[in-house]
Amino acid sequence: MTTTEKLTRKDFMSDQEVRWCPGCGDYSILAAVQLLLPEINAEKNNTVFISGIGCAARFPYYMNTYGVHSIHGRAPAVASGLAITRPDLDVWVIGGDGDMLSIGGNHLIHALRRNINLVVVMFNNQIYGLTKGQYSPTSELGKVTKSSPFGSADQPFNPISLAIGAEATFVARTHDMDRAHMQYVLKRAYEHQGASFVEIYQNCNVFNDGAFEAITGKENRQDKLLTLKEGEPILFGKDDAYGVALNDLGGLRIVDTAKEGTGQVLIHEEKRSDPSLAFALSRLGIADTEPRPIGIFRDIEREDYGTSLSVQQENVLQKQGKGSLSKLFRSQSTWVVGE
Amino acid sequence: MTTTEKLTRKDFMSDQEVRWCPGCGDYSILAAVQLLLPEINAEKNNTVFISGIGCAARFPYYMNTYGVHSIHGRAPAVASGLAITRPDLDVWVIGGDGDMLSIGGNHLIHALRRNINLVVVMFNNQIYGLTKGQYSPTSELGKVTKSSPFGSADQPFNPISLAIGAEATFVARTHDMDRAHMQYVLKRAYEHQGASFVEIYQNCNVFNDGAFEAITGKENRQDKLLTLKEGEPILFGKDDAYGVALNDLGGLRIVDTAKEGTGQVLIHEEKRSDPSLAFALSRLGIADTEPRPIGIFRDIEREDYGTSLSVQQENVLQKQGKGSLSKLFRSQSTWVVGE
Amino acid sequence: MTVETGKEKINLDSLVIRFAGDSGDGMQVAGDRFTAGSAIFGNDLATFPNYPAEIRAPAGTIAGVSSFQVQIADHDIYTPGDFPTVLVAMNPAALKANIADLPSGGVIICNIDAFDQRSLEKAGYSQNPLEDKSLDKYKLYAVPITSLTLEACKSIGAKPRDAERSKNFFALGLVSWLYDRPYQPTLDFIRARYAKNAQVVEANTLAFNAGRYFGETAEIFESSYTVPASSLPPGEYTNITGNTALSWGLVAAANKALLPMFLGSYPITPASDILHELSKHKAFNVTTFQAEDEIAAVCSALGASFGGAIGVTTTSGPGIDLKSETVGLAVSLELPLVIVDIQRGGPSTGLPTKAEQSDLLHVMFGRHGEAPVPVVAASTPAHCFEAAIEAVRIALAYRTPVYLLSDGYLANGAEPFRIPDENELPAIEVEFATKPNKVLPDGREVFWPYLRDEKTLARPLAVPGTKGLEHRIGGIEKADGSGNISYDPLNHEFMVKTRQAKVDGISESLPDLEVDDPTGADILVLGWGSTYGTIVAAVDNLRQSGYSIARAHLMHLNPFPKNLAEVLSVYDKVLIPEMNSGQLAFLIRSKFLKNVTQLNKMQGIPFKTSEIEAALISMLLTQN
Amino acid sequence: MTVETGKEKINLDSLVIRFAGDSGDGMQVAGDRFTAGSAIFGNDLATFPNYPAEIRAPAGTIAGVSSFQVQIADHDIYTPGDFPTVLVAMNPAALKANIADLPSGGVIICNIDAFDQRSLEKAGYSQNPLEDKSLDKYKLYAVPITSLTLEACKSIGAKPRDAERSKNFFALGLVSWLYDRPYQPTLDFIRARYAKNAQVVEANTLAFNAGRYFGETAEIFESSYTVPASSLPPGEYTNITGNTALSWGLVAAANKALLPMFLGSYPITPASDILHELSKHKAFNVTTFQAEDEIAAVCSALGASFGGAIGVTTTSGPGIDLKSETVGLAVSLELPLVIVDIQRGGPSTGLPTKAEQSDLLHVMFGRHGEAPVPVVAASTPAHCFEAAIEAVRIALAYRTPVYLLSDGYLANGAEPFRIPDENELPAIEVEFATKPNKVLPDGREVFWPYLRDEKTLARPLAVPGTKGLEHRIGGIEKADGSGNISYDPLNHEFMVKTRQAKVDGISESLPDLEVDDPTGADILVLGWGSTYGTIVAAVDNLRQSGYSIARAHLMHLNPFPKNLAEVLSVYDKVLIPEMNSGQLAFLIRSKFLKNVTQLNKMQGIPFKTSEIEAALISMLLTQN
Ligand SMILES: Cc1ncc(C[n+]2csc(CCOP(=O)(O)OP(=O)(O)O)c2C)c(N)n1
Ligand SMILES: Cc1ncc(C[n+]2csc(CCOP(=O)(O)OP(=O)(O)O)c2C)c(N)n1
Ligand code: SF4
Ligand code: SF4
Ligand SMILES: [Mg+2]
Ligand SMILES: [Mg+2]
Repeated sequence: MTTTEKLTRKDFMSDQEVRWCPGCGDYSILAAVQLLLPEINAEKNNTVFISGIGCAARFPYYMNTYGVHSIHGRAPAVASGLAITRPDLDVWVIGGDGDMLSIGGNHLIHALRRNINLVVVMFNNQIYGLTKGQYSPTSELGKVTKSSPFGSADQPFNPISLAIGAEATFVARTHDMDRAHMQYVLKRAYEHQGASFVEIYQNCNVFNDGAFEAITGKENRQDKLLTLKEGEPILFGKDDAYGVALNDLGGLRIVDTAKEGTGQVLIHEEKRSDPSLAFALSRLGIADTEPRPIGIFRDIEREDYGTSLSVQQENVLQKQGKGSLSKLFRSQSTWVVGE
Repeated sequence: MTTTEKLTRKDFMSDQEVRWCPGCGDYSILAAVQLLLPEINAEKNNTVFISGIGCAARFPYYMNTYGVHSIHGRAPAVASGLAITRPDLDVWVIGGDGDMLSIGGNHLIHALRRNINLVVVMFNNQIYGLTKGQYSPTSELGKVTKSSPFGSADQPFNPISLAIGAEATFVARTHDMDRAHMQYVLKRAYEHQGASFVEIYQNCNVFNDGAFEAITGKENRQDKLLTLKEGEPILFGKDDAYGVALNDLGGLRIVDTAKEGTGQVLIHEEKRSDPSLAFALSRLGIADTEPRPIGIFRDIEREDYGTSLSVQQENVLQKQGKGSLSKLFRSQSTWVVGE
Repeated sequence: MTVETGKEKINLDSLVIRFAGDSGDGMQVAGDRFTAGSAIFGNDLATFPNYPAEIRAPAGTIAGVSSFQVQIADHDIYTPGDFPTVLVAMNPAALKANIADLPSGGVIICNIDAFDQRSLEKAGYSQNPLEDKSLDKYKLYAVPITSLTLEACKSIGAKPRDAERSKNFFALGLVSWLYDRPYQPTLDFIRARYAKNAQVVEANTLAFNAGRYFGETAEIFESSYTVPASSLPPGEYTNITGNTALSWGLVAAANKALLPMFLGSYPITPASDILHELSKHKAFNVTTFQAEDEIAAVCSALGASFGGAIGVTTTSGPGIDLKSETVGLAVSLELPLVIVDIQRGGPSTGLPTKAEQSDLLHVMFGRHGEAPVPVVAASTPAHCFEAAIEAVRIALAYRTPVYLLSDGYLANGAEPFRIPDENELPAIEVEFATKPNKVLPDGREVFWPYLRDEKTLARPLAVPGTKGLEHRIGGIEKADGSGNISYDPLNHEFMVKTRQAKVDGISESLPDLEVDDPTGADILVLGWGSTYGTIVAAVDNLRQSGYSIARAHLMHLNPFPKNLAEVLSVYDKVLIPEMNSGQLAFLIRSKFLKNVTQLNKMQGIPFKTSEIEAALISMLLTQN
Repeated sequence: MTVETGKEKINLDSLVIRFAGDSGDGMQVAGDRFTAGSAIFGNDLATFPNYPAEIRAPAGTIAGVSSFQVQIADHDIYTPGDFPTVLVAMNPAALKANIADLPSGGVIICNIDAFDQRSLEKAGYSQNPLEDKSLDKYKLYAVPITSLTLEACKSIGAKPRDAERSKNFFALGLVSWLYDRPYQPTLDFIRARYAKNAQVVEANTLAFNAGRYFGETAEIFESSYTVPASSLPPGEYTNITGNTALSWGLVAAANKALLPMFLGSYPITPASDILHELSKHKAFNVTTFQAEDEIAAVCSALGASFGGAIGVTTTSGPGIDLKSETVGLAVSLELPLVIVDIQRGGPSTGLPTKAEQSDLLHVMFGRHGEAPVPVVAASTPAHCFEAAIEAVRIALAYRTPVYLLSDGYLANGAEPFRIPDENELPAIEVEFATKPNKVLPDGREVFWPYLRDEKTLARPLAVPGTKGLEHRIGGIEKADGSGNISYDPLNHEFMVKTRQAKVDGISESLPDLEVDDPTGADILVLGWGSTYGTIVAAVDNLRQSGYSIARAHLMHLNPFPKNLAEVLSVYDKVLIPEMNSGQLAFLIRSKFLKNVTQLNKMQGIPFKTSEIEAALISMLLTQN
C-alpha cells in the first residue's frame, strides 16, 4: 500500500481535541502511531482504527483515518468482521487492559488463534482508567483500589503468556517511554500477515502513576529491561553484563557473562514454530531479580484467516462460477405447475 | 469431608434416565465420576455439579447431588459465585469444548487465573454435539462440518497450552477410554486446592466418531500416548523405547533410549513454579511424529481465591468486629434535628 | 393446523404415519403399538395394516415389505388416510415400495444403516436415493437405527443378532418422541408381552428409550406438511423450508443490492440451518463466520457492514439476549444490519426445539436507552424468502439494524415455493458517499456522517477505502450532522427523536395492510408470524359455514403499516391469536388504545384450526 | 423552588448555588463540603453533581467543566433547584458553560485571575465577558481567587503550583461567609481528609480562612445572607447520596434476613460507587467480586444465591443488556437475585454520566420468551435505601430476580437521610427447606424443588449442604412440582402462566398507591423514579397558586399496586412526566386502556419544576 505524495504526522491528526489527562502515557503512543503511519506509507483512507471503551479506546477519534469507537471489549470481534470482508484495509484494534483482557478476553484470544489480519494494540496501564481506578486483570496481587480496599485477590494475567497460549503468531511488548522502540515494534506488527498482538506498558498518571517506573524508568532500564533482538544473543545490563540461558528444566536462568561467558546465552529467534521458548521468555521479569523482556517474542508465518477464506472462495468460484440465483432456486428438485 | 457410612456408585446415580446417544463417551466419564466420589468420601449433600449447555452439560442431571444446568458458556462464572461464598462445598464444573472454550472461554481463563476452588472438567469431543455437528474451537484445521463445508479455517486451541498461559495452577488431560486414569486424574484435581482444569478426550460417536482413535485406540496407545508421572522420567513406547528431553532451544525432543540412554530424559515434576516446561510438554503430540501426553502437567500451590477473601474477612472482623448497622449509618458526619 | 392449497386440504390436525420395513422388521408391532398409544391418548384413529402375501418373501426385496399405516386425529376421521404424511422406511425396499404414496413435503425417517450396496441392489436401486437428491422434495431424516440399537443394547451383553431385532422399538421410540405419544403404554406392553424373556424385555426397552432420546438429542423438529402440486398457481416450484427460504432471500437481496454478504453466527437450534445453508454459497460472495459466541457474531456482522457489506446475524432464544448491546450500538452507529431471530420456546433454554412467538416485545424494547429498531416477521416457510428481502431492503435504505422474526415452526416446516424469475426480484439500490457533503464556514469541504437524507432521515455511508471521507463514529451521543461526540442536552433529545422518526418514517415505504374481508365483517382476526396458515384455514372454515369474518396479517411490526389505525377503527372486535401471552395485543392496545381480544397459546406447538374457530365463534356469539 | 426571575425576587428561604470550574479545580469537593456544612446546620438539601465523561478533558475547555449544584432550604425541598441563584465560576469556560442557566439578577462570583487572553480563547470568548457588559443583568463579583490563595499560602512556603490547588477552599470560604454556613465542619474535614500531608492541611485551611476573611473585609458584598434551618422531622440525620443509600439498604436487608450478601459486579459509571461502597463492608458478611464482565457478574451472583446468599449485581447502560440472558435463567430457576440498574443516557454508550429513565421497558421485556420480572424504582437519593430493602424482600419472598431502578441523578445526588433505628427496620424472614416435601406413590419421601407455596407461588429453596434434599435445576422447562425436565406442551403453558401469576401476585404484598390529593382534583400527575422531587415541587407551587392537582408516585412498576386501576379511573386527565419517550405511559395505556398525557424530556438532565408546571397549566387550561 503505497501512495505517491509523502504524508506527514499532521495528515493523520484528526480535528478533535485530545482529551486524555495531561501527562497520560496515551499521548506518546498516539504520537508514535501518527509518526509511524506516514513512514510506512499507510494510506488514510485504507486505514481503520477500531476500539472498545476506555481511555485507550478513545484513540480512533484522534486519528484522521476511518474509525469505530465501539463497545467495551468487543473491538476484536467488530474488527474481525471488517478485516475478513475487507482484506484491502489495514485494520488496527486499540484497547486497554480491561477492554482487551477482562470483558474482551475471549474475543482477543479467538482473534489471535484464528490469525485474523489485525494489529491489536493493548495499552496496559494495569488499571481501569476511564471508570476512575478499579483494578484490572493485569493489576498486581494485593493492589488496593476503589474496588479492592483490602487488596485485590486476583492473580494477574501475563498478557504475553496468554497470547502465546492462545496460538498467536505475532506477540510483542513495548512501552510508552521509548518512542523508537514502540515504532519499531508497531511497524513489525503492521508488516506481519495475520493477527499481531502488541502490549504497550502505559502510564496512567492519575490512577496508577509509576506502575512501570521500576522497569521503564530511565535509571532502571539498563538493568530491568531486556530488549529482544532477532538473531542476537539475549543480553542485558551495563556492558551486556548478563545473559539469558536455558536451565535444566526447560526454564530460563540469568548468567553473569563476566563469569560464565556468553557461550550458554540463547540467540533470540522470533520465527521458531515451537512457541515454548517464547513462552519461557514471557515468564521473565515476574520475579524482581529478573529483567523484563520487551521486543518481539514471536513472529511466525501461518496463513491468516482472511486468506484461507479467500482461497476457499477462489476455489468455489473456479468450480462453480459466479453464483446464479436462478440456479440456486433450482438446486433442489423442482416441479412445474401448468396453466 | 468424610462420612461415616460408605457410599457406593448407586448413591450418586440420580433417578433421571441417561439420555446420551448409545456409545457416547460421556457414559464412561459419568461412570468414572460416579465411582470416584464414594471412593474419595465425597458427600452427596456437599457436592454440586454446575454445567453450561451441550451434551456434556447434561451431566448434572445424572448425579444424585446438588446441580445446576445453567446457560451456555457461563458455568465457570455461576460456579465462581457459589464456590466463593460456600467454601465448604465441592464444586464441579462440567462442559464441552464449545461450552468452555468458545462462548465460555473468558470465564474459564478468569476462573483459572483467580484460582477459584473448582474442579473444571472439559469433555473435549472436538465438535458441537448437541447442535448436531458444527466445528468447535478444538476441531482440527480444515475440518468439514455442517458449518464448514469447505473446511474450517480456524486454528484450534490447545486447551492445555491455553490453561497454562492463563496461570492455571492445576492442568491435566485424560481420556474416556481409560477409566483408571480418568479416576486418578479427577481425584488429583479434586484434591488440589484452587482451580483444577481437566481436559478429557471424549468420543462423540455420532458427529465426530474416532476423533482420538489414533491416540487412545487400544493399538495406538503404547506409541501415541505418553503418561506423565510425578517424579518419573518421561518415557513412552514399548519397553520405554523413547523418552522426552530438552532440545537446545527451550523445546522438547524425542530420544531413542536404546541409542542415547535415559540420561537426558526429563524427570516430570508437577510442582515446578515455572510453567515453561509444562507448556513445552503441552506442545507435544501436535506433530504426528510425537506422542500426546496425558496426566498432570502442572499442580502447584497458590492461595485460592476463596481463601484469600476469607483471610481478608477475618482480618476485617478482627479489626472492626461484626458489622453494626447502627454504626454504619453513622459512619459519615451526622446531625440531630430536635422535636 | 391446515395448510391451504386451493381445493385440496391436508388437515394437519391429523397425522398419517406409515411404518414400512422388511417382514422380519416388526413393523406391524410398531404400528400397532403406536396406534395403541394414541388410542390411550384419546385420539380418534383408523389403521391399515398391509403385509406380503407370502409367509416370508426374500428379505430385502420389494415383495418382502410389510407396512402399517395409521391415521390419528383430534376429531372424527373416517379413513386411515389417503396417503401417509410420515413414512418410516427400515430398508431400501420399504422406501421404494412406499415412496410414491408420499406427497411432496412429507417426512421420511429411514434407517441409513440398511442402505448398503447389496440392499440397494436387492431393492432395485441403481443409486442410493439418500444421496442422489431424488428425495429433495421430502423432509428426510436418515438415522443409523441399527447401529444405535446395537449400541444401546451393548450394556446387557445381547448378541448383535438378537439386539438388532429391537430396532423396530428404536424407530417407535423416535416416532413416539417426534409426535409426542405417551411412552408408558409401550413400556408396559414390552414388559408384559415379552415377560418370559428378560433379555428381550431389556433390549426392547433400551432400544425404545434410545430412540426417544435420540429424537431429543438430535433436536428433530415436528414438521408441517405440504401439498400436492396440482392446484397451485402456474409456475416452477420447489419444496422449501423456512430456513432455506430465509437463506435464499438473504442471498437474493445481497445479490440484488450488488453487495457482499457477511454472516456472523453462532450455532443454535433452530437457527443453525441458516448458517449451514449460507456457508455453501461462497459463489455468491457470501462469507460465513462461525464466531465464538453470539456477541462476536453480531459484532463481526456490524464490522462487515461498516466495511460496506450487508452484515447479517442469525440466532434463537438465548442468543438474541446476548446481541442486545451490539444492536444498541448499531442503532447509534446507524449502520445496516439484519438480526434474524428464529423464535423458540422460552424463557431461558426453555423448549429449544419448539416454536413460540414470545420474542416480539424483547426485540421491540430489549435494549437500554431509547433504541428503536424495525421489526419484520415472516408468516409461512416460503414467505421467509420475501421477509428476508424486505429486512435487507429496510436495513440498507435506512441504515439501521432490523430484526427479522421467524420461529421454529416456520424454520423447519416446508411448503412449495414458486421460483421467482431472477429479474422479477426488485433491485435494491444502495448509494455510498463518494465525496464531501458539507462546506464548513472556512470553506473546507468535509464529510459529515450524520448529515441525513431529508426524506428518509438515513445518514450517508462512506465506506473505508473512500479517499477523503475518513471519519470516526462511535456509541457516544453524536452531534447532529458532524457526528462528533456531543454531550449537549438538546442535541441528545434531538437525536433520540430523530432516530425514532427515522424508524417511524419507514412506514412511508410500506404498502397498506391488506384486509381480507369479502363480506364487511364486524370482527377482524389480526395475526402475525407463523399463525398465518391456521388463521386462514380457520377463517375459511367459518366463512364456509356462513360467518362473516375479516382477516389481516402483519408483516411489519415496527413500524406498523400506516393504515393500521384506520383498519382497527373499522372493526368492533379484534381477535389476536398469538403463541405467546399477548405481545402484539400489548402493542396494539398501547398504540391505538383499542381493546382487543387475545387468544394465547404457550405450548410450544402451533394453534389448531379448531382453537381459532372456537375463539371466533365465541366472539360471534357474544356479539351484540 | 423560590426564584422567580420574572419579578426579580430572590427569596432566601432557599438558595441554589452552583460551583463550576475545570475538572481539576476541585469543584466536587467544594460543593460537597458546602452541602455537608448546610446539612449539619439543619437545612434540607438536594445536590446535583455534573462532570464530564472524560477523565480529564483538556484544561480550560468547555468539555472539561465540572460542576456541583446544591439547593439548601429552610423547608422541605425535593430537587437541587432548576436554576442556580449563585454561580461560582473558576474560569471562563465554567462561566460560558453555565451562564445560560443563571436567571437575571443571579449572583456570579468569578475568579478574575483566570480570565487571561489564552483562557478566554480556550473557552471560546472573543472578548472578556467581565468587561464587555454582557453580564450586566447579573450581580457580578470578580475576585482574584488564585492570587489571593497564593498570597495566603506564601507563609508556609508552598510552591505556587501546590498552593494554587487550594483555591477551591478559598472559594468555599468566601461562599460560606456569604451565606453564613458554619466553618468548623469544613475545618475539621480538611484536617481529617488531608491528614497525611500537613502542608496540604495548612494550605487548605489558610485558603479557606482567607476566603472567609476576604468576604468580611473586602466589603464588596453588600450584605451576607442566611438560610435558616429547615424543619425536618426530629431525628438523627446524615447526608447521603443515592448510591450510598442503596448500598446501605442492601446491607441492611441482608442483615435483617440474616443472610450473607454476594455482589457480583463490573465497574461502570454511574453504578461503580455501589461496588466501591459494598467492598468495604466485609464485616457485614458482604462479599464483593469484581467479575470479568457483566455476564460473569450476574452469573456469579446467581451462583451465590443458589448457595443460600442473597446475590446482587449492579450496573448501568450497556451492562444491563448483557445480563438479560442470565436474568432469564434466574426466572426459570426461580432463585432470588437483585439486579440494580443505575440508568444513564442511551442508547449504546450514549451519555454515560447523565441520567435518563429509559430502561423501564427494557427491564420489563428485555428477555427472550415469557420471562416476567418484578421492577422496583427509587425516587430520591434517600429513598434508594428503602427501595433496596424492598427489592431484597421481594427477591427472597418470591424466589425471583428483581430489577431495582435508580438513575445517575439519584446515584450522585444527596439529601438528608433520617437514620433509622436498627430495630425499626422490618425483619426479612427467609425459610429454607430442611426436609422432604413430597411423598411419592411408592412411599419414598423426596424433595420437589417446584412444589410451590400455595399463597405466594414461591418454590421451596433447599441450599446445597442440606442432607437428603439433593436436586438438580436448570433452564430447560421443568415439570410442575418435581422440576424434572419436561417438554410437555400443557405443562409448559402452565409454567408460563404460573411464573406470571407469581409475579402478578406480588401485588398482594404491596400497599395501595397513595394519592396526594387534598382538594379532589381532576388532574393526576403520576410519576416514577427520580422525577419525584421535581413533581412534588411543581405541584406544591401550583397548589400555592390555588390550582387543584393530585399527585402519586410509583415505586412498584411490576406489578403495579393493586389500586392503580381505581386511582386512574378517578381522574379525567393524567400527566406522566418521564425522562424518556414515554415508557411508563406506554405500560399504563396498554394495561389500563387509559389515555394519558406524556411529558418527556430526553436531555440527560432532570426536569425543571417550571417545565412540569407549564405542562400542568396547559392541561388545566384545556380542561373546559
Ligand atoms: C459493557 C460495559 N461495561 C462496563 C463499562 C464501563 N467501562 C468503560 S471503560 C472500562 C474499563 C477501562 O479500563 P481499560 O480497558 O483498562 O482502559 P483504560 O481506561 O485504562 O485505558 C469500563 C469498565 C462499559 N462502558 N461497558
Ligand atoms: C447462548 C447460546 N448459544 C448457543 C446455544 C446452542 N448450543 C447448545 S450446546 C452448543 C455447543 C455444544 O458443543 P459442546 O459445548 O462442545 O458440547 P457437546 O454437545 O459437544 O458435549 C451450542 C452452540 C445455546 N444453548 N445458548
Ligand atoms: S485516567 Fe489514566 S489512562 Fe485515562 S487519560 Fe487519565 S492518565 Fe490516561
Ligand atoms: S451427539 Fe455426540 S456427544 Fe452428544 S450424546 Fe450423542 S454421541 Fe454423545
Ligand atoms: Mg487500563
Ligand atoms: Mg463438544
